[in-house]
Amino acid sequence: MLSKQTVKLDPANNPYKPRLARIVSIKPQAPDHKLFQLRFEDRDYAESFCTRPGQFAELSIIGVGECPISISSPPTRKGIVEMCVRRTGRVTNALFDLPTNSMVGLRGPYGNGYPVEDMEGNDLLMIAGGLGMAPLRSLLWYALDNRARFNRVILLYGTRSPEDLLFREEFDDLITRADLECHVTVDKDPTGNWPYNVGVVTSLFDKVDNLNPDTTYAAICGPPVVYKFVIDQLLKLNFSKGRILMSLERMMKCGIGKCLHCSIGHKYTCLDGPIFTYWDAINLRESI
Amino acid sequence: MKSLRMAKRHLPKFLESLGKWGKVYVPVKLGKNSYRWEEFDGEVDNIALDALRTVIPAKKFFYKPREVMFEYDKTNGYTQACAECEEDVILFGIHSCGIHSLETLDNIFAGKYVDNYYFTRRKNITIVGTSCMPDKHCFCKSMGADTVDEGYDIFLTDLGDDFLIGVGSSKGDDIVNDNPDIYEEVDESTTKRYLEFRNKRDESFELVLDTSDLPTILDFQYDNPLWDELGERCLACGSCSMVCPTCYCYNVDDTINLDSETGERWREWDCCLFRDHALVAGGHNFRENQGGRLKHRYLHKQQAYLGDFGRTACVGCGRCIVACPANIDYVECLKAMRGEMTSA
Amino acid sequence: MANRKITVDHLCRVEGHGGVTVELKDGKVDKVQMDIYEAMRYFEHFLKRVPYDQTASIACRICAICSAVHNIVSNQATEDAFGVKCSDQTNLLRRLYVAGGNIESHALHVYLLALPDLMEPRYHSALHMAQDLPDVAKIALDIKKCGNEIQDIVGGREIHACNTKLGGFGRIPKKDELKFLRDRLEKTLENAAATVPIVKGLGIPAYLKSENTYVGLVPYGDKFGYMGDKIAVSDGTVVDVHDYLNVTNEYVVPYCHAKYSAWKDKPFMVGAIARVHLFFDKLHPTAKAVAADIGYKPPIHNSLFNSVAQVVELVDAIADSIDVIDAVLAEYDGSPKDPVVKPKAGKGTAGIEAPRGTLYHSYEYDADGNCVGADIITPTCQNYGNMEKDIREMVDNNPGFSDEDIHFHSEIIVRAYDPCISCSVHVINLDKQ
Amino acid sequence: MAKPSIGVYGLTGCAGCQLNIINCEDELLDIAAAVDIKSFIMAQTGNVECEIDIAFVEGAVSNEKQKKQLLDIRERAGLLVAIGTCASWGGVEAMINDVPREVAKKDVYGDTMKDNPFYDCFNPMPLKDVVKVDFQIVGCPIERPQFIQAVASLLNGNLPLLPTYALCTECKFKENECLLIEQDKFCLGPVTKAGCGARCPSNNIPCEGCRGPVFEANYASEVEIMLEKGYTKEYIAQQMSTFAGTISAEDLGARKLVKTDIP
Ligand SMILES: Cc1cc2nc3c(=O)[nH]c(=O)nc-3n(C[C@H](O)[C@H](O)[C@H](O)COP(=O)(O)OP(=O)(O)OC[C@H]3O[C@@H](n4cnc5c(N)ncnc54)[C@H](O)[C@@H]3O)c2cc1C
Ligand code: SF4
Ligand code: SF4
Ligand code: SF4
Repeated sequence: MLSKQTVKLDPANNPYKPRLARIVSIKPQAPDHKLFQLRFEDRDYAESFCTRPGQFAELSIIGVGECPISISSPPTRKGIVEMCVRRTGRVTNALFDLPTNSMVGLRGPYGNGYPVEDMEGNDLLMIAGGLGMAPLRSLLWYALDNRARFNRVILLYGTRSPEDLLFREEFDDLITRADLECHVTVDKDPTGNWPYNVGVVTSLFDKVDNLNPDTTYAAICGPPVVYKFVIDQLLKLNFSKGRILMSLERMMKCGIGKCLHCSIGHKYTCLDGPIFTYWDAINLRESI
Repeated sequence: MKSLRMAKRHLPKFLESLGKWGKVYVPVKLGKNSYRWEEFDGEVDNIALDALRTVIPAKKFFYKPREVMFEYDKTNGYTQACAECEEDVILFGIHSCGIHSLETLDNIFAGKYVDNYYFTRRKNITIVGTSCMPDKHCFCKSMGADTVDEGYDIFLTDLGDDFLIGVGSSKGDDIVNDNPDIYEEVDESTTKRYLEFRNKRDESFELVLDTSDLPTILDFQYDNPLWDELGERCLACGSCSMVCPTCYCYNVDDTINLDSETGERWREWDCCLFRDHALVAGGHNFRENQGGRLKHRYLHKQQAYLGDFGRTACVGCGRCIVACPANIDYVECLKAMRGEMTSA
Repeated sequence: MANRKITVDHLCRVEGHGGVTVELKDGKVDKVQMDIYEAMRYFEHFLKRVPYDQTASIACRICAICSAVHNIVSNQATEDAFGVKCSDQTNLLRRLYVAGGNIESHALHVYLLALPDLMEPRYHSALHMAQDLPDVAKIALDIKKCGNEIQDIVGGREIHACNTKLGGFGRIPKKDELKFLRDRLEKTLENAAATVPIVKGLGIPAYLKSENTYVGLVPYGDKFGYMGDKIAVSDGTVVDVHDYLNVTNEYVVPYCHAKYSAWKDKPFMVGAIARVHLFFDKLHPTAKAVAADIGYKPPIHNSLFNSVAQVVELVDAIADSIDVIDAVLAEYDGSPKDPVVKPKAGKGTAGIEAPRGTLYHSYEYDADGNCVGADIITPTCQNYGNMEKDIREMVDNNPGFSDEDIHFHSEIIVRAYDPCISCSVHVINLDKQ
Repeated sequence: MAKPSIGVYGLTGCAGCQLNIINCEDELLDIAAAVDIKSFIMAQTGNVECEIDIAFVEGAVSNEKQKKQLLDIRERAGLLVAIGTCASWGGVEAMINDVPREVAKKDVYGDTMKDNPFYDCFNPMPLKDVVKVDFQIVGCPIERPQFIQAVASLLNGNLPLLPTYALCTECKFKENECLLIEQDKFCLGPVTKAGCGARCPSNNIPCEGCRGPVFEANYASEVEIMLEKGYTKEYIAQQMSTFAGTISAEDLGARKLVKTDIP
């Protein structure tokens, strides 16, 4: 007896099955952060692998385990999947021990990603704190690669100190780019050589003039404190709750809405998120 | 739907013929007051026909407490492992609430990403339901799970000397046709006896939970201190979730062999009352205290799942009430949230 | 000749922590002492406060290798105190369980701990030996495994049973499980037979010649076995197990955390060699045949032959276990009515033959069934005196031995006794006489 | 690559955890082939005490000599793994930690050994009270599959993953009748760490807590339940002290959460 559900059983397509991918390059970023470039072994699959900015994938270190990592590369650049990872525990430790050319498992992409169709034609304000830059980077490059579809593109990025800045090599260019308003800041600058702003990320709001809350989408990603202060600021600027987008982090085991670890109220972070509007989040208790 | 009658003395023959469709599992008694499904040993007397709730519900047939998802090796990656998924099984003695619970699990394991393990078994397992008489912990009626019209291959209703045989699928029909001698047509008295049975059963429910507006009420009661009081008592032992026919969350881990090359990826039933259920790297716990975890379980069943699939993720089997060492009572708690006086 | 002092700091391949010191004065042995520095755990306090239904499960933690016998004898001592009688099936299953412990322990000792010394060349361990002789190691491990399988299925765990209780077992092994064990035992019997040529070829030194006094429990019935309620001494004396203190006569020495024993002021020996000496006639025919094949025929007074006696016992235990399983299956009762266990004030004592010799447990309970006194005497304790005697003799009979020789031979003598040091320091004294 | 070197050590205990390593009959030769066993006094001669990658230490610490030895092992070992309940929680020997050792000594050996320094010892403590412990494999004794899995993980360069939930969960996996609920037995399953496959309840014998507490053991609630069933405070205290350190009848329930940072 099969259920009322119309279920298409396709034994060859087990959604839990990681596909093999190879680490093609490893670029150290900040301390305990590295950028991994991965390519699926199956070239056709690699070309067809299609993501939306803000989606994530489940990365398996063979013999150790699996964990969700945001895809940092934009969908506009096919063939390579980039992931910026912080070393925090079992799986990420093992990943950091792997040399280039090692085989890993990858499945995805999962999650809703940013509602880019809605965002097009609007101003885009991205606010990142620390590792929050990882998912936002895919949105950033999506916007820059499709520059004509957006009006203003603004990026505010803050880290604890200069050495924690991720994608450093890109920022030197980004900051000078004419089609992007890019501001970076550090909480503290022990080196004294930091050429840019010092202060928390909200202090960068002063550098952005004439934000129009009615035509701007704000995408925030960072640790809980960032959400708290940035959202306060945006609300003061009269942003509607539906135009504030946040990316939530949860424990995840399956990534596809089964294991229930990422559920918040009636939402699954993996299926319905990780991108939620602030309005969603208010209605999801425990969300931040 | 096709209905037939079978005299009870034919039960051995009936079970014997079921054997042709796969391994037959029947409820048997263990200990003083507990039951579990075990492979039929050929002795009809060993079947506990009166078993209301087995310790572990039918979900174990479709979704194992611990199962290997993949075997892997470091060169070739992951290979799906689930040979026994393909085994043909006849599940005899599941009740109406159990059949409903399978539907709640179907909803989760289907969808955009189909869980192969679950549905391969689902396809290969034949459901032979039996009727039951509720006890003081059953509240399936309140959860709308006290009767079934579909979801089974065959359903046996106890009418005294006879079983009413409901044939619910083409496979069920094959089973019946295989052994025509033991069945008779329904007759005059069947309707009467059936209604008598139904009425008696309806009247036996002692436990009733009013579910009207419950999701909304639970919203209002979000900060009720009772959650934390219950949290203080909860041992996080996991019993309630393990025995719940609709609890489905799981954990995944990888084990490696001594050769450092090969190993297995497992999944294992998990429970949202465990401390590490919402714990993320760096030690942040999204549900820091036990009261919050308990609330999450209840809200998930009565609010979240309901919102997604239009029915609650509880079928009223009463297992969690029976299995809680701390006497935390699901129904009492929800009644208290409604403001009905109880001793929860 | 100069005075010499030879110290074995840490005896390896024995269970527990201890050493040996030998001092020679003018070429003659002056002092031999066992240095047992295993940390004390003071089981009398554990036991003195525990309720009767806990004594066995705590007492078995005295020692892992002898856990099975500690567990059973502890239950039997408590049953003795309360006047509980067990069913035949329980007694058979206990016999099987104890045999499982014996198979495991003897296989471990003979093949994995003692053999590496007696092989040519010598090995540091069975694992080193396995590199040259993988087949021997595999067979040995498989025999040992069979013993563990019995303990696992009947006792519930390979070490520290969790299926035993006062009056019987928590769960009776299923028929399939018993049949599985029977098949395994058949195979293990073949494996054990395959080791006979190796055992035959061992170069066991012959310098120990003096007569040993042997002590062991008289097995019930006409079969060789490990349970009984009479203690036999090789001089012909028989003592009731309740009077065990008259046999053990314990005393304390300042250099050792264990107590010593003496029979008529002289050391005595317990263990496989003692049992085979005392009850050779009762051995299973298969075991007798193996003994004949090896050429083992009592009386034998060279304590180093204890390991060979263990091989004979190993075969007996395997063959007997097959018979026991057949007997259990013949009158199988899957859900027995266990005897009622009602605590009452009083004392109870039981003895059992552990792999390394006679083990006694004796308890006193108050009316609520709380343990108020306990005495446990382990085989290794009883053997310390004899070990010292043997080491003396080894040195005396080999005037040409260098310090290294004495070091090495002291170790193999001690190892031959299969000492269980952690047991030996957990002696408990109820009536301080 | 050089094989990882290991050492297996025993302090105060019954040697059961070490024995259960030797009891891994099917895997022992593979383990021996995969690592370089520098020291394992119970199993081999020719031991060398040098720098090692992983030390497995059994038993509680109960005298100065052992304390020194443990500090020395810690110095030499990359990772220190506590094996067994004695090493992790103190074990049965810590059951009487409310009684001064002097009293215990007098009781066993009489007055003869009063001033003999050879007999000095202190209340047994788990390893974590003396040194940093990287991982614990609990159990009295440790379970063989868990040990093998831990070794395999460590060889692969990761800390092992062992169950963190309570025994009841495993007991349910086994589909046992609940002894606490259906038979009013004193079962410590709800506060005891799983991993043994619910051995005792599967044999109709209640869990005695030999694996020690879960990360957040709700002792207070367990005590409440047992008092309701009519067990006395003394009985409850005794049962709860058997393996995981002494709890007196007075502090029962005060110890709600047992927390440890060691995985
Ligand atoms: C949607 C999403 C996107 C993420 N993107 C990134 C990213 O781009 N870069 C990055 O470095 N990290 C990211 N994380 C966090 C990352 O998943 C965790 O740091 C990682 O799981 C830690 O695993 P571990 O085994 O190394 O740590 P451990 O602490 O050893 O984790 C143990 C187990 O807990 C689970 N777990 C622990 N923390 C988390 C967590 N935060 N989220 C989900 N599961 C967790 C893992 O599945 C793991 O098996 C993301 C998390 C989510 C949910
Ligand atoms: S929540 Fe309780 S009553 Fe409802 S289905 Fe689950 S176990 Fe049964
Ligand atoms: S059964 Fe009771 S004590 Fe156990 S986790 Fe569930 S609510 Fe908590
Ligand atoms: S028997 Fe013990 S371990 Fe098993 S569920 Fe009941 S309380 Fe938990």
